[in-house]
Amino acid sequence: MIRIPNIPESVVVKHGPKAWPLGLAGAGLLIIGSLLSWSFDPQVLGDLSISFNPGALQIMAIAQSVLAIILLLADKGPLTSFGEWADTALALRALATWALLFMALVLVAITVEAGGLVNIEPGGWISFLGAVLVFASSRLVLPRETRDLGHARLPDWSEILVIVILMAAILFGTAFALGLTDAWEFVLFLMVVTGVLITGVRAGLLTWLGHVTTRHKRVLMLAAFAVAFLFPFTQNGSDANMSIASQVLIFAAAAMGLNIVVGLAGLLDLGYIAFLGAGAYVGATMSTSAFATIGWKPPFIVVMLVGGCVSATLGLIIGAPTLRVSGDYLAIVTLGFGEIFRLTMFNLDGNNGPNLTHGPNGVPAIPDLTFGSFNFGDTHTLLGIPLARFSNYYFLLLLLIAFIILVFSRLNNSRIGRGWVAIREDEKAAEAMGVNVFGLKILAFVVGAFLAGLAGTIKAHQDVSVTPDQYIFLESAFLLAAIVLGGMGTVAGVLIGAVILKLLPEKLRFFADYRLLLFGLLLVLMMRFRPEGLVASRRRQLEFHEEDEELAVRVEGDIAEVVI
Amino acid sequence: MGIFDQQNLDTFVQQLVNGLTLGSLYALIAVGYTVVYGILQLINFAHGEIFMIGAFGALSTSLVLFRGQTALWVLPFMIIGAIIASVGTAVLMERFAYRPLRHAPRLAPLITAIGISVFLQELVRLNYNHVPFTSWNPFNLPDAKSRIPFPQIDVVTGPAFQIGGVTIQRSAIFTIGALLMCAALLWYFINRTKTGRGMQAVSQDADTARLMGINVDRIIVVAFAHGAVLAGIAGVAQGLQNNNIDFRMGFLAGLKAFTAAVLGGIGNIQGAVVGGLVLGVAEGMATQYIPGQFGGSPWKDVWAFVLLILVLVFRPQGLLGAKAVDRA
Amino acid sequence: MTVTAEAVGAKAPTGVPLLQAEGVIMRFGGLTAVNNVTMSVSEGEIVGLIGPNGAGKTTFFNCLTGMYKPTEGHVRLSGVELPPKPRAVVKAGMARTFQNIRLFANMTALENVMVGRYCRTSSGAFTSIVHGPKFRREEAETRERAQELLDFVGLGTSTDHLARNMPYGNQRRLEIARALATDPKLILLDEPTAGMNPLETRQASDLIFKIRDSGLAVVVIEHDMRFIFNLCDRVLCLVRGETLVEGTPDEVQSDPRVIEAYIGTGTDDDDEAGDTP
Amino acid sequence: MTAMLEVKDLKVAYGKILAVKKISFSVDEGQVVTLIGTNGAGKTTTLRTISGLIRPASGEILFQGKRIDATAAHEIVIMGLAHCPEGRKIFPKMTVEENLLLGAFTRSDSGVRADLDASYDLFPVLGERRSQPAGTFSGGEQQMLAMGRAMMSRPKLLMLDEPSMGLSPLMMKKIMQTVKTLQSQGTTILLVEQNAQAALKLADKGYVLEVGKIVLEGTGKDLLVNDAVRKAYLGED
Repeated sequence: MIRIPNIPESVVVKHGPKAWPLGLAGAGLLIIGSLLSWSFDPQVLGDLSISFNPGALQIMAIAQSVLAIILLLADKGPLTSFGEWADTALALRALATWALLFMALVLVAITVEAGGLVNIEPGGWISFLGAVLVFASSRLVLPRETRDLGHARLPDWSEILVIVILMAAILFGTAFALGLTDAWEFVLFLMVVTGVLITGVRAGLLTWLGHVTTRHKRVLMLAAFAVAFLFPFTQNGSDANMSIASQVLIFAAAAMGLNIVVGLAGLLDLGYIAFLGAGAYVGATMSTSAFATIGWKPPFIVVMLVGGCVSATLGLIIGAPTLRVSGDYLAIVTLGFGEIFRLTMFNLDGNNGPNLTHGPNGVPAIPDLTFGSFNFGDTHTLLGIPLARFSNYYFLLLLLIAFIILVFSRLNNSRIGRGWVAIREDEKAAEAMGVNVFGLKILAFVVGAFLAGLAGTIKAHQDVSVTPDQYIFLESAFLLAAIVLGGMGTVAGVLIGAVILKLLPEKLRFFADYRLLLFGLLLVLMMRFRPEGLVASRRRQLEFHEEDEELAVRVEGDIAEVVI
Repeated sequence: MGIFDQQNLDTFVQQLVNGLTLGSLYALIAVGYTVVYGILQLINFAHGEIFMIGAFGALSTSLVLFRGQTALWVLPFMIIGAIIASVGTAVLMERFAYRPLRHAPRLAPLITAIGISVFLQELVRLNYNHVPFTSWNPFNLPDAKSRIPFPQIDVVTGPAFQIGGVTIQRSAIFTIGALLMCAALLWYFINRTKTGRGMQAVSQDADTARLMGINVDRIIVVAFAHGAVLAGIAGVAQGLQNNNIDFRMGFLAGLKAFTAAVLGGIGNIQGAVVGGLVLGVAEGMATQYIPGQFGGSPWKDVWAFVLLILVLVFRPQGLLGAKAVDRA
Repeated sequence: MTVTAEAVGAKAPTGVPLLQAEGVIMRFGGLTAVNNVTMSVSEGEIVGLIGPNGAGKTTFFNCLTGMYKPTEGHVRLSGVELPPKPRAVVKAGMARTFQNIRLFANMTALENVMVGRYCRTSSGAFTSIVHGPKFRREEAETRERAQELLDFVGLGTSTDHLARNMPYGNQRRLEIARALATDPKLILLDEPTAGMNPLETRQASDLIFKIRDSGLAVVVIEHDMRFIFNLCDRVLCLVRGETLVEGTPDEVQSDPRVIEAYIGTGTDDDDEAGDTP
Repeated sequence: MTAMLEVKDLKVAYGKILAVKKISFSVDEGQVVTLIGTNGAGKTTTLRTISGLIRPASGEILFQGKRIDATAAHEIVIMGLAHCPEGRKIFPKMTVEENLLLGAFTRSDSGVRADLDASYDLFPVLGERRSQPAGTFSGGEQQMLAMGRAMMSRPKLLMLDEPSMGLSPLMMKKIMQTVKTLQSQGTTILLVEQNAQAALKLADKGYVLEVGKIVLEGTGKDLLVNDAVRKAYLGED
């Protein structure tokens, strides 16, 4: 977090009254500057060289200044009633800091990309000056007493409207972000998003949103699915982003299955990718590929079930040692199983054992799925918008994810889920209270494996080929990281984690080489500073902060809420 | 043709020697897992990387200071270089990644360890031959993205000895010798010095050890450092044996060494040595004697993992560990 | 002392044997922690287990509840031999609490008790996922019964409190409620008043009488002599893993062997005399 | 008489919840001072803070006039303050003698051997079983070992946390007698007990803790006859 030393009180008191006009002027300058040209060179950062035709970055700058104006007006002016609830001063400080950073980085980017400071047009400087003024004003705004926004309630319809608007913002934000092809633009966009999020946190809005979404869980789920469903329609038939999106979904599906094992049952599985692999190999070897080694070619739905069951059987085998092994040792056992799976797939090439998998070459040329006359490889047009191959897989995977979420949350909120929490808390005591510890652990492995197996069969067709090197330990670590990053035991967390871990590397090609390095660092830093993940399950948060009594008191109500 | 004819016996002894060599390497690394686990109950999953970095430390010393000379006197300097690199990494890792997690739930350090492991591998892969974010390579070091030849030392890597039908590589003698010496020194340290006794106390109850006036933080650093010294030496041994090293070498070796540590009873130093040797010999024998399609070297890692799982499931206290007595 | 068995209208023990432990021996390596202990508990009876630390009381509890498999001996509940599996023992009708409270700290009071219902419900994964009728019925019943039990132990208003946030005395009560949720015929309490002040201790004995009056048999481990002799119908004194004396509180209290090995000679006021080593 | 240990306005927090809420007390040289109170009153937390295992949120701890609230635990031991922890915490896999020698970890003088013999004199049971692993001992024997071990650092002040916990009444009396013996040999003692009766009887001074606060203080004799104490801690009506 960026900390800027506070300005001495005397200065604030003396110049405080100037903060408001100063801020408005700054925001105005920022907007005016953004409408002018920023750069002489039309080739860099999209095109920022034409006045009154703002490019993506200029739109972001304008959005930030509009937000700043809203906050200023809430502090003093027509929106003060809103200002009574939200901590506008802190929010403005956060926003202004990030906006200034944004503008500074934009100028740096232009300088670097176009080769020299001379490439910045006056518009750029005007916007920068505006950002500086907003920043200065934000330092002079005095915080004031606010009511607790966390407990504010609006009429139901308007709360639902908020959710819908939020989801729409996510939809268009994502589509917008994916449309950015320039890495600088993408990074700057992420900066804006971060800035806005922090502004929301500072204003107390995010906490409030959290409460709103728990009050309207169903609406949230529906809206989220609607957004996910609508996403392909924003892509205008382009399949490039849909390819990434369907990769993200496969990854998310597997991560969600793993989350049952790790997040709910509390068992660390370091070989989980093997379950996805088992499904994929079933899908591949039972496909109509010329290299498929199994003669039986049932309809795909049967293949899916077979894949799920083969995986589940493996889950049963891998879960069996939990009868005697737990904790770190279990993690190592699962790691061992994962490696055995990969090596076995690698070896079953006809020379070292029967030919099942074609060894390191794998099973290539897996044909696209067909349901009746619907071929997943073809482009279909719906509502005038062409939906190509990856869109088709995307919709199928969306169905699968919906199913996985259903399984996950229903199990979590049942007798079985309670049993899992009890095992996580104190295994011996759970056993002594009559909880079937071994059975529940096995169940977690089997259900998790089954779901991954289903996903795997689809993955085989989507990827066209299946090879052992797709199922190395690192992939298991990635899945685990998605859970850790997003938040153990929560659906939203894992989805966010999966998106971050799969999307960022795809969009940020320039750091492709440093991807793994940063990934390793990220894991270490997460464990150090926020081990419960970005969207933490309340209970998991407590488990990671055993000694924080205050937190326990604070979240008590939330946990009770989840129960009922 | 009897079972004990000369050729069979030679093959057997040959595999035994190979197994002991491999086992010594495992044992050297395994001690690091065991010492740290004994004190912190932490599986330092990144220990394999310490071993890898040791090998790179030795390589760098040789290339930078001695321009790849092959005289025997270079070897001690290479070992020192390896130890500096591995101990430095281990101590930094303890200080900045593990120490803040001392009271965190067990999942946190394990995931941290995975993170460190990936981070260190990538650090070496990307930045070995140049200063980060530049292409400046003052010592003209080789690119670490693929295998790098390891400098050969005349006396230690020269022609093999031939005793009857059995071939003994000189590097094997180096490895086994290194293990024997390290094990003896370590045994002396743990059982005969004050710091060693402090280590034992911390491993049983850290808070109470504090109340005895033992500086627990220091003891933990010492434990990490000890493991790293042995891993660094193992890195040199591995380089001399295989003639090359690469940034991935820590993963499998680390996993095998961990198996060895568990096999011997994790937390128990003699156990790590015995476990390493047993695992090495078992692997050698499996390569030779498991018949049919599932034998031979393609499957040897599979059998090692099967052994790991069997040990964890059926004898988690290891070969030398006694079952913990749970008193009321 | 205000609370006595009579005061809360105790029923006399019916004399039907409920729990029979015969010749239980538990050895760890060369160490014999429990040596040939025999104990029987009748319906509606409160039996106390006393003895110095390390006498094997908790180990004996662990043998009864299937946490340890006794080296030798039998444990029968209502005449049926109990297998050495905690889960089976709970199912058969014997529940316990722990010496060092072992609640599910990050669950609410209600959830803790609901976990206790686990062995009396049977909704599987499938019905849980489809929210079948059985699932709905069992969930509602579980919740209702759990709330009843919280009311019973006097925690009716702490339903949504996290176990870790509750005061120590309430945690002990919650542990008892959780054990009761398994519908036991017999409940084993391991030092239920450890760390309590005299007032809380009295409340604890009231609760135990109340449990007995609801038809359960109770076995209690305690160090507090006053508590145990006031509460129990019968007392066993274990020393070094063996039964030293068994009898009514009065008999045990005045037994010279117990005084010598456990209580010590003299009144509370001597500390000048004695055998300073 | 100067205070050997002085605790001023001590606050200790877990997260942001205070376990010890601004307490002050002192222990004079040669005295036995006791802190009594029920579970959760903050007694153990107080001792662990004094010996440096926990850092205080605020307040001062002075030992022989020097501030030790920011000093590392192992350095506090060297200064002459020993802490015999709750639940004994002997090293179970080590022998009696090894345990005792660890007690003298901070010392390098030649008197260790003599002190070892002194421990065996004080607790003959330990002498008889000096080469047995301590984990096989009974609770009372372990308590003796823990006390002997703490004495091996030649402390000026010995803090005992619940020495009577889980012991038979008989063994408890023995332990309390030992406390008196140690005092007569010149060790200052800070005793934390739940067994108020036994503790107050031998204490020169006593403090009563309730949920993190000192609610009463006085000489041991005064507290023994104090009405509130009799009701709440001695179980008398």
